[in-house]
Amino acid sequence: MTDPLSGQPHRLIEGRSLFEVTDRPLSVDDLVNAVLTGGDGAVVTFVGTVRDNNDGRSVVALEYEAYAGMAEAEMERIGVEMISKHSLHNIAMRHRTGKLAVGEISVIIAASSPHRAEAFAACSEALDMLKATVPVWKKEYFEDGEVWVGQGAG
Amino acid sequence: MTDPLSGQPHRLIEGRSLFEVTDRPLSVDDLVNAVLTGGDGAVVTFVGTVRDNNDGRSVVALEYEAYAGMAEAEMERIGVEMISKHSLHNIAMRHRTGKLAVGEISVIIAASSPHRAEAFAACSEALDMLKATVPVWKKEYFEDGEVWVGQGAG
Amino acid sequence: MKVKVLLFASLREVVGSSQSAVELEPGASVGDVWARMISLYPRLAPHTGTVAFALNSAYTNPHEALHEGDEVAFLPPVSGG
Amino acid sequence: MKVKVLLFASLREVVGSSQSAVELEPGASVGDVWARMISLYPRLAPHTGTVAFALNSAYTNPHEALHEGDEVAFLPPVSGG
Repeated sequence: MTDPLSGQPHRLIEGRSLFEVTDRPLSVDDLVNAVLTGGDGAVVTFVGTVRDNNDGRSVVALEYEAYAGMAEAEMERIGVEMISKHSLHNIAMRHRTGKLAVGEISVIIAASSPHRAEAFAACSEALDMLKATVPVWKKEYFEDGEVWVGQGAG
Repeated sequence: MTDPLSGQPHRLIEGRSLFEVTDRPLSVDDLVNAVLTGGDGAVVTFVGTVRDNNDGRSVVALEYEAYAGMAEAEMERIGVEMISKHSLHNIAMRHRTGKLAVGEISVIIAASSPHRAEAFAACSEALDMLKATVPVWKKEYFEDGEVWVGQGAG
Repeated sequence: MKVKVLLFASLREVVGSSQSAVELEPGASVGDVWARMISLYPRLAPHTGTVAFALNSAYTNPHEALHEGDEVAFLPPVSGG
Repeated sequence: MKVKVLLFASLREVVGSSQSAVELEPGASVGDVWARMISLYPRLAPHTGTVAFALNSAYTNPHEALHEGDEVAFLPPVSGG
């Protein structure tokens, strides 16, 4: 995978891309290290976790399913747009799949920038775009059942 | 140390407070875990790192000195204000002291909130307040000298 | 021609499998594949209108023409984050 | 009465030590301690105007009256983050 901006290969962290879907637990430190270069002074991260409730109903676990290849391509497309729009140094996005317990991390976005405000804006906007277009699906598990979120007919 | 809002002891992480000055390396995952409770879905963090340059001059290292007890009390005061102003679930701030190499983390702020925008705003505002009032001092090391930042007469 | 079909989440559960293949006439479109899937699995029909289409890992529209070996995916409304 | 004095960063380097103690008349203020320090270490004088004062780990003003055992700290402009 190459960087659409520079034509250079993405910097890899332990052989992993900046835009990744994985069934392994996510580490914020990993992703911060992934976007840090010597010129950065600031990294902003958004960390999404599994809540114990939704719409007043008690949630015991979440399961995430992804179209992994397309999800990584979509995250990269969003990342490239954020870098160009917000003058970021770098951005990384990682989404977890599989069954997650309450409190576990489902998604991390990390943005490094010389301008702190831009990094905050990019993290927030990237999350909005991820929720809108990246092919990942969430199933909520309750004490007495389970449901795919927002897929009424299912 | 007790929580000025609830009168309850701060939740401790491995015996450490939510507002801490330490000479040990900082971990973003540690601080995210510190502010997470089951009801949270989102944590926003700001991570400050040592840049390899400042004002066009090449920086080889930074040294941070703190009035530790007062710095922790000031960070807690800021944190309590942020919780109340931005309806956060929780906030934690940790600042490192000692000599840091380029790329090392000097400060982390983590805010959890049911409302993402509030967590972003709280992180940014807490950093501004930290920079303005928390008694920590930074010395820049160059190839050919060193200087305390913003202490002209020194 | 033969194309690969991927289904996810609730669509996958309706069909009972995440992956299948269909044989189509040359010139068939992404929408034709969806019609074929509905004829095979009528319980997919209520998803028409909310399903999104992808061709070879990128969003596309139902009129897009297919070629031998293409990978077509049917996506329920996404809910990541 | 005796109070503890803390100095940080460039102020500490001027004095050569981060901690000392001074003997003062009862009723002396935080500003009096600073004046005493300048008399002992004239190279501190240029910092008047930028130095901030803390009493027992909280910001204070130079008029604040002291008590036996108080901890007074002189803070150059902070630069954390």
